[in-house]
Amino acid sequence: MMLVAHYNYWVVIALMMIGFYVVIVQGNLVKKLIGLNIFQTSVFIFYISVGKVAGGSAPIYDPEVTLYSNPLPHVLILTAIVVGIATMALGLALVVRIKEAYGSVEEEELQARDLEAEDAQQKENQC
Amino acid sequence: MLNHLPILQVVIPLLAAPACMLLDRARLAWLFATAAGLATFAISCLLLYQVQHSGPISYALGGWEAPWGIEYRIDLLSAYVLLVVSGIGALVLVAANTGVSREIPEAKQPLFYVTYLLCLAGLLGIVATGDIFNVFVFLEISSLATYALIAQGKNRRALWAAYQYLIVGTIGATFILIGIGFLYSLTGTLNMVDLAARLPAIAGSHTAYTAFAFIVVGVCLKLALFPLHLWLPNAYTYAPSIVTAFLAATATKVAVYLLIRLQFSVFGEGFAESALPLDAIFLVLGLVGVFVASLVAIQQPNIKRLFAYSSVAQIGYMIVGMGVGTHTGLQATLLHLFNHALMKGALFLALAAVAYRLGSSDIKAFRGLGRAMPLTMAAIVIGGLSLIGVPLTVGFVSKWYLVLATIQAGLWPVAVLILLGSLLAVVYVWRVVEVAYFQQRPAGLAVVKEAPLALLVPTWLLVIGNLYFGVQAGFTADLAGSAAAALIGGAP
Amino acid sequence: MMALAIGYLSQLSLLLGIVLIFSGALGVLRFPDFYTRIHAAGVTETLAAGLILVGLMLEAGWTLAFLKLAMIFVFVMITSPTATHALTKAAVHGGLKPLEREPGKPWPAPPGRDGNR
Amino acid sequence: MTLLALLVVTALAIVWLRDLFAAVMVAGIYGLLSASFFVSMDAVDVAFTEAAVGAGVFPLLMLAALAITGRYEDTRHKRQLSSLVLVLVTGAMLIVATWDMPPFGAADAPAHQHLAVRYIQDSPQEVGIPNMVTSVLASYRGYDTLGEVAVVFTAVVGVLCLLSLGRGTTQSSGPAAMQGHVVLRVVGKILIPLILLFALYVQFHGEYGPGGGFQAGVIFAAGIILYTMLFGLDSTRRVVKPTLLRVLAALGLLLYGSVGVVSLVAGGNFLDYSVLAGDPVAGQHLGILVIELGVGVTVAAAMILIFYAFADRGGDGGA
Repeated sequence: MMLVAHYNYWVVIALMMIGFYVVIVQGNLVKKLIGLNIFQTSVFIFYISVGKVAGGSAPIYDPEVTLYSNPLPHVLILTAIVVGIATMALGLALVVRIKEAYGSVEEEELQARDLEAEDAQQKENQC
Repeated sequence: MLNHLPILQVVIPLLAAPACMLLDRARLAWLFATAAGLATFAISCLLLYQVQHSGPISYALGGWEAPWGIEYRIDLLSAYVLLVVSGIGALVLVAANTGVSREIPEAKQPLFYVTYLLCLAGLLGIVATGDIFNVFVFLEISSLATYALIAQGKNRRALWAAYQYLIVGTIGATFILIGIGFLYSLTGTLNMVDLAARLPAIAGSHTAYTAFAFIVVGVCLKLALFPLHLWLPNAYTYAPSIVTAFLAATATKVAVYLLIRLQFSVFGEGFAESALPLDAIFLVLGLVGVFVASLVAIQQPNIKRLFAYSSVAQIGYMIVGMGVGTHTGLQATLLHLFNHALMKGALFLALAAVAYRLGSSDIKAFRGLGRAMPLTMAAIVIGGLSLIGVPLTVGFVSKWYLVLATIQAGLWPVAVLILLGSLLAVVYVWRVVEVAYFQQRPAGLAVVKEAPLALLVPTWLLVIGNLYFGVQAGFTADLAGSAAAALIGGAP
Repeated sequence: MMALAIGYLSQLSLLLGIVLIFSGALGVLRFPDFYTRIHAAGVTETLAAGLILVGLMLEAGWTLAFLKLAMIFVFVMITSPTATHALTKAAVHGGLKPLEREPGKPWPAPPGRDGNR
Repeated sequence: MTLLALLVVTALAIVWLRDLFAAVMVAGIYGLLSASFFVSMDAVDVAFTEAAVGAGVFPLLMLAALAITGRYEDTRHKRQLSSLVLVLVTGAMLIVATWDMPPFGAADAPAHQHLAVRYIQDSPQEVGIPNMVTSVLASYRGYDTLGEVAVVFTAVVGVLCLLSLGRGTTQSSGPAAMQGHVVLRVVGKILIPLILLFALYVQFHGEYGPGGGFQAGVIFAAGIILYTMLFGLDSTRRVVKPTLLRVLAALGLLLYGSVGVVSLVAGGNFLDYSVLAGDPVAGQHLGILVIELGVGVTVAAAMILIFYAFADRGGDGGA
């Protein structure tokens, strides 16, 4: 019984976690953003699932329809989608600048280059 | 117009931002932004006065009564935090023209002010709103603006720091979104007052606990509570100095506010304890944060980074106050929120003045600066004393209440640890003092002049604030006390 | 009588479209190189999509939905071949050679990354 | 159910793919699939937006960025185990959370019993438009939408701070005009006016069907971006000037805000459209029309500007 009732939510949670995993494990900055997108989109799917009423129809008024799905989660997610793409645009702009400044978009290489720069600076200071 | 103050508080900077975009000259944009900032500050003063005299204000946006429409709800706590945020925001704006002139190319300065105003509007919106989804929207406005502001730093590491903050911040915001989704599916409402009324009926539900846990973790990521603080030191160090002064004094304070609001007003005290020992977790994380961050701060070669770690430590104190969970504890947290904004505002503005003259915040650059820039260094010293908690400064007042709270609650070891933590602050502040006053300025370096007045005046206003509210603690202590009473005793 | 004929016609059209989509998908998976695959995909997105749209139009009758479907039909008929053309042209410009077979010999192995996806 | 299974497969594919170009394409498919899922969940407005964003804007921006940052990722990885544990713990917490949730689709769930009842039953009379999503979005929660427009505006300001425009005025950087592609150019010339017309339809039809300012803005921007890809960045910038777009992006937000200010002056609360005309429902109509226009203008200008900013850096927009 419970399995049937919550099956949708569990799949959505699996999707969220796949996205979350990509964000924290991947070293490539672009790939991280793709993961972030998957993570956020899955949260959107979760909200929309909450808003579904079995047997309901799309919340556009029609004199013949009596049961509608819940419009409020739709509104919230419309806002959230826009917020998500705005974040993505800013994130990509940062990645482009990082590529120009460091010549790489791999997390490990960025850290290595920062350490090199720090060492070089310390040597300079000692001179 | 007076009954529209709650919305004007947020909408003035929010709409000033696009208007500022239309001004193409840096100086014009600055004047305009500063005017908007000062107007915002004036409104927050009026709001505080209104709330003190006639109780909490509710404002129905779009004319739709809550919970169907979005509600702005200003009570004593939000009016108090609005005052802190808009006050610091306006003061930093006054200093911004000179402060950014050497760090951001002139062509980009108008956009800088636009972003700054958006960030301010976002932070104010989080504090003013009474709708939990609206919190998410304004959180994202302020966050996106913050990422852009941090990335303006001259060092290429500013980009990397901004990117890391973007990832962490977005994960935090998404966690909050998940929590809101669970709450909505349980209660069918998004209004905070309505939520608070409906949550007791479903206390004990796994879904509600998880919602609470996700929201708390999300907010703590923004708050940079130890061990979720890793984004903060880089972000503060490499951001332009003016931005650091603004963010350090406001952004984390708003996150503390949000945590208090959610824990005490929405979920209600007792909700958290029945599920997980949140008080104990806050006490432990707060104290560990104080010690770890202070110890790391001691070893930093960069003064901006040193004070960034000190911020993490000071957030620890605020969280300890929340963890104590008594009226005095919460009062101490609220006091420290105000006082820490004053201290860090003064310190980072003074560092901005140093960066303006020297272009660096490396500790070596500070050698002999006590004689070269006496007023700036004096500001740093007073700010540092305040961080330590020396009597006659605001730091003393909040530490006093915090120790009082722990002793009242019978947590003697915590009180001792708080005092020990202050000793660590002595060590890192002393490092700066020693270099600045007891070392000679190396002969080869160029002569340094005192900082320009445009930076000195706002810095010293904050320093005087540090001293004034340290001596005349009545105003803030009473305010924090009654705000805390309103929270602990349930919504008035 | 007329209605019945239209009903059958629409079902036939839909069924044919589905079969073509299936064969197109099979072709994309099984064909040896880029050019043969895009050939299969091209059939799917013009003929198959067109048949399904025609089927739906017959179902809809003279309604607003019919008009919308007709507009989608025109749009798909313009854009899909263009997209296929652009892809192929990009592949040619990128230097991808079609797979060729000597008469009487088996197909050579597809070349590396480009042939795979 | 099938859609959810497909979503899982695409998500896993993204984890495995090392070729970022392919990963972006699969992410676009993920967006399209989730849009289809939204349709099956009756969320047509959301589906429209997700299709435009998840399968349109997102891959476009990603490809524009990939053209600069490089196509393949490094295959070395670290701290996989601890991350996996973190992810599994988070996932387990979420699963536990669903135990006490109302069953999927139940009409008597609390979520459908409280606020939603008024939105569904009264909004066609109170606000006077059939699309409830638009009523809630533009009127009941109109302030959230103002915030949403502010987020878009913040993003475009942030992108302009980072990638300043105007470097490529002298050298012809960005997508070269596709001189050789006669077919593409001819088809583009046919399509672009239709796309712009469709954008206007979506803009003004949002009260009756799915659509609205945001979707219209994205579609309008898509038309201009298509033109940029076909005829080059420089020739597009002569027609649609970045300075003009900057002004428009700001004006859209200001237009939205000024509706709020006007309703203040007219004696109502901020964004209370009922006071804008003699009849409250007529006022709601007018208010929603104007704010949707503000949304559309800001979004279209912002999207085009963001695309310019990326294309200007030497990316070719995936063309």
